[in-house]
Amino acid sequence: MLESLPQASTYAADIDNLILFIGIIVGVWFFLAEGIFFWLIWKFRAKPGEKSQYLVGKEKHVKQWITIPHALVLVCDVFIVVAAVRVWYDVKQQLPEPDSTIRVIGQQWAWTFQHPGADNELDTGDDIFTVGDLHVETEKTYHFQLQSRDVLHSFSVPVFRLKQDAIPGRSITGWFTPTQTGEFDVQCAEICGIGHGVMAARIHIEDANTHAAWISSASAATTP
Amino acid sequence: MAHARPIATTRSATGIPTPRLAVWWILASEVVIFGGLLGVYLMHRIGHPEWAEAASHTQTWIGAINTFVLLTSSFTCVLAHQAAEKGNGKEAAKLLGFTILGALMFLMIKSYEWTTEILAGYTITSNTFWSFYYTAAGLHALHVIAGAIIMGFVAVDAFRGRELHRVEIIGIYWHFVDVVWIFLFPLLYIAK
Amino acid sequence: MADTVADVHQHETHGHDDHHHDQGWVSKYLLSTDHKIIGMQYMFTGMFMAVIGGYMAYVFRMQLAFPGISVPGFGQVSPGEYNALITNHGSIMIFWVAMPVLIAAFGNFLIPLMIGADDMVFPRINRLSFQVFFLSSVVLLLSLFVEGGGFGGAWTSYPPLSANGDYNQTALGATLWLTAVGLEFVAFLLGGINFITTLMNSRAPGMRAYDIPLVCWMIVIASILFMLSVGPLLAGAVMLLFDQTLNTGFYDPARGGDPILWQHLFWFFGHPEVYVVLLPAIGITVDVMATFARKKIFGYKMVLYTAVATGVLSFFVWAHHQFIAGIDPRMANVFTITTLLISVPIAEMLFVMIATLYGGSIQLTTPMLWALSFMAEFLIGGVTGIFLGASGADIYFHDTYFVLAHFHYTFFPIAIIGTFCAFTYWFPKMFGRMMNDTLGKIHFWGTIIPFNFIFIPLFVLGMGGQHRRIYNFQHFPEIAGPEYFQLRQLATISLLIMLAFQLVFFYNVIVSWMRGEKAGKNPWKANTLEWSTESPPPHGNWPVDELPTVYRGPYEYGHPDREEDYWPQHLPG
Amino acid sequence: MSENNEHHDEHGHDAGHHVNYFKIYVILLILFLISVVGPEVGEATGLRWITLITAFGIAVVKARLVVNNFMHLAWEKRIMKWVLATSLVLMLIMVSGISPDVMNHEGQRWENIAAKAEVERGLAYAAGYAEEESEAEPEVMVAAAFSAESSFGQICATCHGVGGAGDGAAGAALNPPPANFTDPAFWADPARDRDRVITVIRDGAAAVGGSALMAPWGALYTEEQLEQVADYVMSFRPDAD
Repeated sequence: MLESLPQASTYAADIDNLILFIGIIVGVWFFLAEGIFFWLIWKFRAKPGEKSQYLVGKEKHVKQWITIPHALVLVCDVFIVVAAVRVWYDVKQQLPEPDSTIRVIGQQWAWTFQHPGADNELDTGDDIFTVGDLHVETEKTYHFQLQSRDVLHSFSVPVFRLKQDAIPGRSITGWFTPTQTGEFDVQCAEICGIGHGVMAARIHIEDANTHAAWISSASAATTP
Repeated sequence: MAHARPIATTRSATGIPTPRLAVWWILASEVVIFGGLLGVYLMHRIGHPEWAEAASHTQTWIGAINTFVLLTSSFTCVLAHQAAEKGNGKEAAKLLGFTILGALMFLMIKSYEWTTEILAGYTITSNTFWSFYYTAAGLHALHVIAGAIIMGFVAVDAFRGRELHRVEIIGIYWHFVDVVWIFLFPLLYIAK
Repeated sequence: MADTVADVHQHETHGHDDHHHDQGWVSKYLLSTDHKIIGMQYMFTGMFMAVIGGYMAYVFRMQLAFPGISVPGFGQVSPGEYNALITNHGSIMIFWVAMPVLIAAFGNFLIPLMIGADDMVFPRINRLSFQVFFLSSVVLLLSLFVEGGGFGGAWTSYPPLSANGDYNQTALGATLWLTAVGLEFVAFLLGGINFITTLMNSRAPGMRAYDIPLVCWMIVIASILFMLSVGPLLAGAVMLLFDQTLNTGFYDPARGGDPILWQHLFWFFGHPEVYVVLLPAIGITVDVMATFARKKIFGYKMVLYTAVATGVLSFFVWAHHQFIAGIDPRMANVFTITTLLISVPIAEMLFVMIATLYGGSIQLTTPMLWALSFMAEFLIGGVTGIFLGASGADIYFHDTYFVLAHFHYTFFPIAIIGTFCAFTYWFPKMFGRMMNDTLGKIHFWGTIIPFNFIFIPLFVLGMGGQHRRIYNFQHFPEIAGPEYFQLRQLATISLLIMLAFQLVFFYNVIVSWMRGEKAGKNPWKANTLEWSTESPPPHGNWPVDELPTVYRGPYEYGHPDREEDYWPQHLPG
Repeated sequence: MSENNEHHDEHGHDAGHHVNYFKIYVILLILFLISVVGPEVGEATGLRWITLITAFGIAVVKARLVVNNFMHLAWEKRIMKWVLATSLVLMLIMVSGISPDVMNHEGQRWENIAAKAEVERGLAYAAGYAEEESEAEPEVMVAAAFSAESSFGQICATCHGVGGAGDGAAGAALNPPPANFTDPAFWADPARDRDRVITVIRDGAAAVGGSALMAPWGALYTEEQLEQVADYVMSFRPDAD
């Protein structure tokens, strides 16, 4: 069902490919193991008059049947670790130069988004606050500062493949670059009380013109 | 109650008598309880230099007296074990009595200390240093109380010359309570 | 050594007889210090709790598939009730079902019998352990009915939500829940010390370390893991309790505390806890597989060492539950490596299981079907765990239904399949009668097939971005479409079918208990010591002067020097 | 009892070690004195390492003495030493895994604002700025110029709706539902005056017998700001002009 979700950020495809990569590796192991397993059950089913074999599993050439797959598992693990850490580094550790910075504030049970407004700087008079609607421009790199007012929340944007918990008292910085216009879900993915199920928001990814138009209309609305 | 001891209890495949084996395992689980709490405290303490100010309001000399009391009670406790090994139950009971007296003294001093601190306005909610202070010392005091009560039963048995091996078991536990205090003392009182 | 034991026997003969007659029902079944009775008490309490946990699953699955309907037997589910249901479902299934049944019930029942002892080393501490556990169950059930309802902050109980009644609106429920969990930990610490010392000290003469059946080893390794990991959480739970009741600020960021701290303490315990319940289940299945494949385990020491390695490694992996919880991202790399490393010993255990079948003479009895299905189903849980342990993929999967399906594919084989496997295998020993095999197989297929149809749809939903602990998805347009609803309904209907088939099990238990075929000492022709005594074993397990002596390992099946294909441990020669 | 006999046999291993308990006790007392005096010296001379060594180094030595001689771990079977050592090592692992997040107040791409503020406040207080003690203004996280309307929009509107009609996104799940300020029936109760609105915002609705779902927000506002927000709420009143 993953393929039905649009890949709307620069790293969405990386994460999907990582999942596919792991899927192929573990898939091979899985079907191999289950295949051998069921074949053995069928092959060595009890037959009247036939006694089971006495295998201790101590001789080296017998033990190989365990030690070789064992080593192969380790090799596969190395590949998976390398692939996973590369994606992780890209999404969570490095921080590309931003075109703009927004602030995302979770509280019971809504998301408040602080947009930088026309001057593209946070914490100035023309900041635009919205509840439940995040407006970003496509092909621009955003930093977000994630905060929480009360309990833990988790800022989850499935189409970006992005998720990060918000912790009261802390400010956590992350980044994304939208690549596709449209309107998508923002979820809270960490239980935050009885309203957790309604803590939804929408992200509006707009092209440059629409976004500029939104900024001017929103500024006009909030600063009389 | 006449409770038959199962044969299982009398076996000793490791060479360590079962009760002593059990008390070591209990101590291992206590090490992680206190270790967890003190480890967490230590991390906070290093991260919060401002706690030095709060820590300066603890009464070092009271803590020091209590350290002395516990060390001495540990000493009498180990002497009780020595007496029990020689089969002298009455002597062991007497020495255990001294140890219990030490525990009571420790608790009395502790209550005096807490009373003055609470009256001075330093309660468990004053700040997180004080929360840790009362939690860690309180958890330790609970162990002191539990140890003293069990020791009372052991002493009564020992006086009648029964179950003398238990003197060693409660002793090991008691020394552990002492060791925990040896670390609590510098952590809560001395480090400023 | 042998002399000493003989002396002791004579000395103790008298004591046991004294103890045995003139017991009322209460002192025999409620206040007994007999390890078998205590095991039963744990098992029936655990099964009772499992029924409650299953009922909760039924209620919230109904709400998810048919939002807003009045669930038969419950009524309409409010968001607060929904949170309380999922929280307590999780807590009950792990702390009050998996642990008491797998570790406490079978540990109590099996360890003395399998090592040839007459009881646990501390029978009264054992009884105390059950009493504390029982108290904890009562407190937990009480917490569901207090003002404000049961605690609804998820079984992980992350503060600040759990620490403050203003946030969770169930202040009393949260405190009672925490108290219940704390009592439960104390009960298992007491029980664990008993298991460990019993295994270490009270083995039958002649039983060396490598002659101990794996299931005993596994239960003891699990107890050690539990003991060494739970301490910091106990300290943390006291701190959380103070936050809730005394208004301290251990987890309150505005007062110098740190909410992340609880997550670390919780998972420092919580991850080893997974292996605490996994290892006994593996021990059970390995034992059953050896018996019914009539094969020696392919590498006894390998299983044992990998279990120890898993245990050790499990202390290094806890933060993979917190990749995106706000920990320093550099630490995630360390924990990704350790997490994937743990797949090596686990894979090795499964390989050993597969290899054990080679050359066997496999009898597909009901317990064997359960054991084989454990391997087949647990593998799915295992391989999907790789996705979650890989930090990069976890960014997407964290807290989705993928995680949920993954850990149900591990916990269901552990707690449910493992329990049924052990229960059907040792039922003759426990009650002296055989279970009906046909009914057992109907129950088996009626459980396994719907089980897969519950959780495979949930994998798909998780891939689609459906996240956990939401009582109604209507507010999230992307996951509220009809294809999502069909999958949810499929899962729910499968659950209903699975629950219905459990009635077959209970019917089977009652009928077999009353009128089953008499089992005899050793119906499965198995090797381990418990099969050398009567079924059910008398008080003291063996006549006092006939406690067994051990001459060989527990898995000598199909030995070429012997006509029969099994060679019990206690037979000389 | 046979058990005692066996027990004493088992005990043979430390019979050969006649520990002079009194000697150990005296050494412990001497170490104890050092651990009390040392830190005083350290503080007087300003040499921090003296404090650390005498306080914690000595504690380790003392603990070793007690464990080895009083608890007889020195003569115990090796396995128990391993078990206890393991439990200590596990604590080290735990601390090293947790400390990057809990001990530090910032790291890669995160910052613990609350803890830093707490440290700063505490240090300033310790440095003798007594006036800081008088309830240092709790930090409002969004440090923009205050306006009652935008504050209502950010905080209250999640449940009460931007227009005050009780139709905020988060309010839909609540029972009882959030108050609708545009409903004349709501204001029909004469008790609902401006003071009461202020009280409810500051202390939560539970303070006046209402639902606990309306949380106390007093920490976010100064008294003056509270009044402004209350006035803004009152402005939704249908009969307000």
